[in-house]
Amino acid sequence: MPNRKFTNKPDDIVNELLEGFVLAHPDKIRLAGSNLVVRAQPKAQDQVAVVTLGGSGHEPALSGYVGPGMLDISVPGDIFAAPGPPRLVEALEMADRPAGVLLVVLNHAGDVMSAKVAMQMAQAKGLNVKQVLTHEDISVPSRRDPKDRRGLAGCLFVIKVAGAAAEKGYSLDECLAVAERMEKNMATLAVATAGASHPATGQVIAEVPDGRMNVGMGQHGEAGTGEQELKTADATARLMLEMLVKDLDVQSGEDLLVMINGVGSATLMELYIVLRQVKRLCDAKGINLARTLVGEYLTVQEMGGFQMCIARMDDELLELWDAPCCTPALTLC
Amino acid sequence: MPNRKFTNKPDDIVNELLEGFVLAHPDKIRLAGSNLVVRAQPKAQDQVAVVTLGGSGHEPALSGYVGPGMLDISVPGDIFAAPGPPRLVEALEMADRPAGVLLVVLNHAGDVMSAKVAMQMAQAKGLNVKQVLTHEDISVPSRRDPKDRRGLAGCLFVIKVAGAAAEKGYSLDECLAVAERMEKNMATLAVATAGASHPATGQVIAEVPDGRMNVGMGQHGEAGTGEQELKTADATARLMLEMLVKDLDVQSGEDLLVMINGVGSATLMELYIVLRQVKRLCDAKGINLARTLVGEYLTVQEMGGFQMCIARMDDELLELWDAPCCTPALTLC
Amino acid sequence: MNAIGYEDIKRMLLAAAELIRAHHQRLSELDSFGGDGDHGTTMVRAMGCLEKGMAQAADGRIDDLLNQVGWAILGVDGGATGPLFGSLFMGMGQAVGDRDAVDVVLLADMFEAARESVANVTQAQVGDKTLVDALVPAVTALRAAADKGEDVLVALDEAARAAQQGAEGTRDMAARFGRARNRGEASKGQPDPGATSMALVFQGFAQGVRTHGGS
Amino acid sequence: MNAIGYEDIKRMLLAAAELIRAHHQRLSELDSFGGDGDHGTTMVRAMGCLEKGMAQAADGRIDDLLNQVGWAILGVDGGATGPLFGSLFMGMGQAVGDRDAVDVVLLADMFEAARESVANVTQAQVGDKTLVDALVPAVTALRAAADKGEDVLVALDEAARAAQQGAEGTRDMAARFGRARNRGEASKGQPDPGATSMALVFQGFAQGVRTHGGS
Ligand SMILES: Nc1ncnc2c1ncn2[C@@H]1O[C@H](COP(=O)(O)OP(=O)(O)O)[C@@H](O)[C@H]1O
Ligand SMILES: Nc1ncnc2c1ncn2[C@@H]1O[C@H](COP(=O)(O)OP(=O)(O)O)[C@@H](O)[C@H]1O
Ligand SMILES: [Mg+2]
Ligand SMILES: [Mg+2]
Ligand SMILES: [Mg+2]
Ligand SMILES: [Mg+2]
Repeated sequence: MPNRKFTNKPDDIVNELLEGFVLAHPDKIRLAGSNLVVRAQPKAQDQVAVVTLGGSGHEPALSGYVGPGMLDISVPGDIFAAPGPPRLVEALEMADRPAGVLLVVLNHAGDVMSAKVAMQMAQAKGLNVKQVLTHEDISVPSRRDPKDRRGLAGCLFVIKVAGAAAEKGYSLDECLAVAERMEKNMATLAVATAGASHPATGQVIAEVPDGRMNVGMGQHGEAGTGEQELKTADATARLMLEMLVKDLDVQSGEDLLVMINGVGSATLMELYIVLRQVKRLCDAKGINLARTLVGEYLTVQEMGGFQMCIARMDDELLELWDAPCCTPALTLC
Repeated sequence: MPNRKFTNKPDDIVNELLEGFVLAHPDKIRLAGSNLVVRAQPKAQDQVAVVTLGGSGHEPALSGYVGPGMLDISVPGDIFAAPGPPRLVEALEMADRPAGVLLVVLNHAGDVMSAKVAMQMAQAKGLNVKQVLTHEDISVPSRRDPKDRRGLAGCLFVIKVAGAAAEKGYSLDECLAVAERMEKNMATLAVATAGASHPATGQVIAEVPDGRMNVGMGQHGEAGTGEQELKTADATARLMLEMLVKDLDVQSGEDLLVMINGVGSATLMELYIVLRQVKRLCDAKGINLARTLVGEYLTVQEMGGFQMCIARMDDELLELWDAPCCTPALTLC
Repeated sequence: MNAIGYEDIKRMLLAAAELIRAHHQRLSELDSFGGDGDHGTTMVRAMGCLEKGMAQAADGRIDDLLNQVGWAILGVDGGATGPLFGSLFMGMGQAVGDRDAVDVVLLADMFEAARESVANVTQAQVGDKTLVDALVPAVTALRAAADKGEDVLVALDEAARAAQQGAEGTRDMAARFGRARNRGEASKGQPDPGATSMALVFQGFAQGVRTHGGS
Repeated sequence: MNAIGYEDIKRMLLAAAELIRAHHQRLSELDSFGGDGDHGTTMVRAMGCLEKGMAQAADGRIDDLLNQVGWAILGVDGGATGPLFGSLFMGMGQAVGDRDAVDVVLLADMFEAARESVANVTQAQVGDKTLVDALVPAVTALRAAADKGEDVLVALDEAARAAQQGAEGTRDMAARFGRARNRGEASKGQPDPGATSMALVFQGFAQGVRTHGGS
C-alpha cells in the first residue's frame, strides 16, 4: 500500500506526534517522564487516579482523554504496539497516592502482558493499584469466555465513568465497581470497508476489497465475521445493532448509550446516517436511545468503516456519563 | 472511484445526515423550517444573530458550529452545492431581530450567487442584514484581487470571533468590523494527497495519484499550484507556512492563531506532526504561536491532506477567540 | 403571431422543461467532462421546480407565473443552476409587469431584463464558457428581430438558433467560471453544459409557441 | 566446562544479540507472512536494550546482569516481544540468585525459571505457533542434559538444537496467539518468527560459551 501520509523519519513518528499533541493542547496536557501524557493541572491527591496504556496510531485515543473528568495519565506505546512494563510502572508510581490508582487495560495481547508484569511490580512496590480489563468486542462469539474478546472503542465509556467517579471522590473499590459494571454492560462491533497500513512500515495491516465490507474486523485487522458485499447504511446498521442488542440482551424500556465511532476515512456524514437508523431501530424496539456520541474517538489510520458501541445505562452510569469533562478529544460542558 | 461509503438512496443523503446530526446533539441543535439548523436554545433578541450557508458533504462544517458562542442558524445545501436563495431568505427572516443579522458567506460561486439574491430580497423586506465574505485561500496568487480567492476552513475563525462578539453584545456594525478584521488577517493553504468523490454520484471530484501531492487544491478539487512529489511532513509544512506567512506579511513578534484542518482521511497523527513543525518554524522566526486548533473542522469526504490556516491576532481577536463556545463540533471551556 | 398570452407562456415553459428532460443525460455527460457531472440531474430538478412554481401561480397573471417559476427554481438548492436560471425567469417576470399580452418588443424587453438579472448574479461575460454564451446572443437576436418587427415565433426561432450557435461556440473555449474552470485549458473540446441547457430552453420556448401557432 | 561465570554469561548475551542482528531481515520477512512485519526490527531494538541493560549492570553479579537486561528488554515498547523476551531474562536472573558460578544443574534451573516467567505473561502452549514452541523443548533438552551430567557447552548445544527443531516444527502449525492468529489456517507454511528468534537466542548462548571454551 503506498504511503500517502505526511510523516518524517518512520522511527520519529510517535515522538513527533506526541510533541505536536501537547503543543496543540498546552492548557490541558503535558509530557512527563518517559513520554507519559499527564494533565497540565494534576487532580487532588485524595481522588483516585485513572491510568491507561495503549499503542499509538489510534489518535485521538487514548492520550486524547487525559484531562479533568477522565484520565490522569496515558502511557502511549509505539505504533500499534503496547508500551513495555517499565514505562507503565513509571506511570503507576507517578500516579500513586493514598486514594489509589485504577488501571484501564484493553484486551490486546501486548497490553495485557505489559499490564500483568507492571501490576506485579507495582504490587511488589506496595502501590495501591487495581485493574479493569475491557473486552467488549462481540465479533468473537462467546460472552461467557471473554478472554478472546478484544477491547475496542468502548474503553472510552469505561474511562469516562471511572474518571467521573474518581473526580466525585469515589474510593478505588467504588471506581473499580463502576468501571466493571460499565464494562459488563457494553458491547462493540466494528465494520471495515477499506484497509489500513502501518504508518512507519507501510505494511498493510488490514485489507478489504472495493465494494466489500467485513463486520467484526478488529482494530489491527483481526479477522471478523468475514467479507460480504457492501450493504446500505440502514442494512448494515440493522445487522450490527441486532447482533449487539442480542449479545447484550437489551430489553425494551432500557436506556442505551450509543457511540458511532469512525475509524479513519469514514465520513461524519455516514456516521450520522447510521445513527439515524439506530434511533429508528431502537424506537421500534422500545429501547431508549438515552445518550449518543458520533465522531472519531479511536481510529485505525485510514481504515474505512466504524465501530458501533452500545451500553446499557443505569441512573448512576448516566450521571457519571453526563459529568463534565475537558480533554483534548472529548469535552462535555 | 468505487463508492465505499455507508449511505442509502443517494437523494436522501442530506436529509438523513441532518436527521442523524440533530439526533446526536439534541441538547445543542434542532431542525427548523426547511431543514435549517438552529440552536436548541435561541439567544436573546438583543444580540446580533450570525447565519451562514454552504453545501453539505463537508461535515462537521458548517452546521457543526451552530450553538452558543458561534452560529445561530446554518443553511445546509445539497452535497457540495449551495442552498438556493429561498431557504436563505427563510433563515434571515427567522434570525431577524432589532440587533440585526450577520451573514457569513464563503467565496464559492454558488454561495455568492445565492447570498446576492437573498441579500437583495432581505433588504427589500427591510431586514437588517450585513454580509461578510471569506476568501482567504492564497493558492490564487494576488491578495489585491481577492475575487478569485476561495473561502476555505478559515471561515471557522470568522464565525468564532463574530459569534463571540455577538454573544458579548456587540452591535451589528461592530460584529461586522470584527469579522472583517479577522478575514483580512487570515490566510489558508490546502494540500491534497488523495482525491475524493461525490457521495451521491460517485463522481471523482478531485484526483491525486499515489505518491504525489497538490498544494493549493481547493475544497472541490479546484486546481492548485499543481502536482509534485509527496514530501515529508516537515518539508510540506515549511513550504506551506512560508507561503502563508509571506502572503499575510506576518512579522516577528506577532501573535498567530494556527489551525491544521484534516480534510478527510488524513490522520490526527499527521496533523500533530505538522503542527510540531509549524511551532518550530514560528519559533525560528520569532512569531508567537498564540493559539492552535488541530482536527477535522471542514472536510471533503475521503480526501487526503489538510488545510493550514493562519491568522494574525490582536488582543480583541484573542479575547473573542478564547470566549467559551459549545457547539457540536467545537467546544471551548 | 403578433402577440402571445398567458397560455402561450405556459406552453413555452412546459416545452422547455420537456426538452431539458429529454436531454438530461447529455447535459450530465457534458458536465462530467469539466464539472461534477450533475448538471442534467440538477436541471431536471429545476424543471420540477418550474412546474411546481407554475402550479402555485395565481391564475392569469404572466408576471406572477414567471416570478413563481423563478422563485421555485432559485430554490432548487443545487449549486450554480438555481440562482442563474431562477434569476432568468424572475427578470422576465419583473419586465412584463401587469401586461397580459406580449408582443415582440415586450418579449425583447423581457429577455433583456432576464439577461440583466443573470448579470446581477454572475460577472461571466461572453467568451467565458458559461450559459451567458448562449443567453447573450439569443437576446441580441431577439432584439434585432423585434427591431425588424418580426413575428414573435420568428423572433423566438432566431433567438433559439443564436443560442444554439452560442452554445456550440463554447466548445473551443477554456472555462473561466464555474467548476470547469478548475480544468483550465483542459476544459476545451466539449460545449459548456449550462450553455447547452440555455439553448434547449430557448428552443423549448419556440416550440411551445409553435404548438399553439400551428406553423 | 563444568561451570560458567559472569564473563561467560556476558558473552552468551552478546553472541545472541549478534545472531539476531545478522538474521533480522529474515525475522521481519517471517513476520510479514502472518503478522505485521516488524519482528526483526523489534528484536534488533530489543538487542539494543539488552546491551544497554548490560552497561547498567553492577559489575560482577550475574543476577543483576540478567535482571537489568530483562528490564531493559521489557522497555522495548514494541508489542509482544518486550514482555516475552524481557520476562525470559528476568526469570533467569531470579533463579541464579547470588551465585557467581553456574553449573549445568543451575543452568537448567535458570531456564526452567525463564520458561515459567514467560508462562506468567502468556497462556500459549506448545503447538500454538509461538516462541513457546522453541523455548519449551530447549529447556527440556537442557534439563535432560543436566540430568545426565553433561558439560555446560554440550547442554547448551542440545538446547539450541531442540529450539531449532521446535522453531522449524511451527511451520505447519496454525497460529493461535499473536497477530498471526488473525490469519488462522493461512498462517501455515512458514515458521513462527518469535520461535525462530528464540532458536537464534539459544544458538547464540551456545556460541557465546564456545568462543571462550575454545572447543
Ligand atoms: N459563476 C458562474 N457564472 C455563470 N455561469 C455559471 C457559473 N457557474 C456555473 N455556471 C454555469 O452552470 C453550469 C453548471 O451547472 P451545474 O452543473 O448545474 O452547477 P454546478 O457547477 O454547481 O455543479 C456551467 O456549465 C455554467 O454554464
Ligand atoms: N500472546 C502471545 N503469546 C506468546 N507469544 C506471542 C504472543 N504474541 C506474539 N507472540 C510471539 O511474538 C512473535 C511476534 O513478535 P513481534 O512481531 O515482535 O510482536 P507483534 O506481534 O506485537 O508485532 C510471534 O511470532 C510469537 O512468537
Ligand atoms: Mg455541475
Ligand atoms: Mg454540482
Ligand atoms: Mg510483529
Ligand atoms: Mg508489531
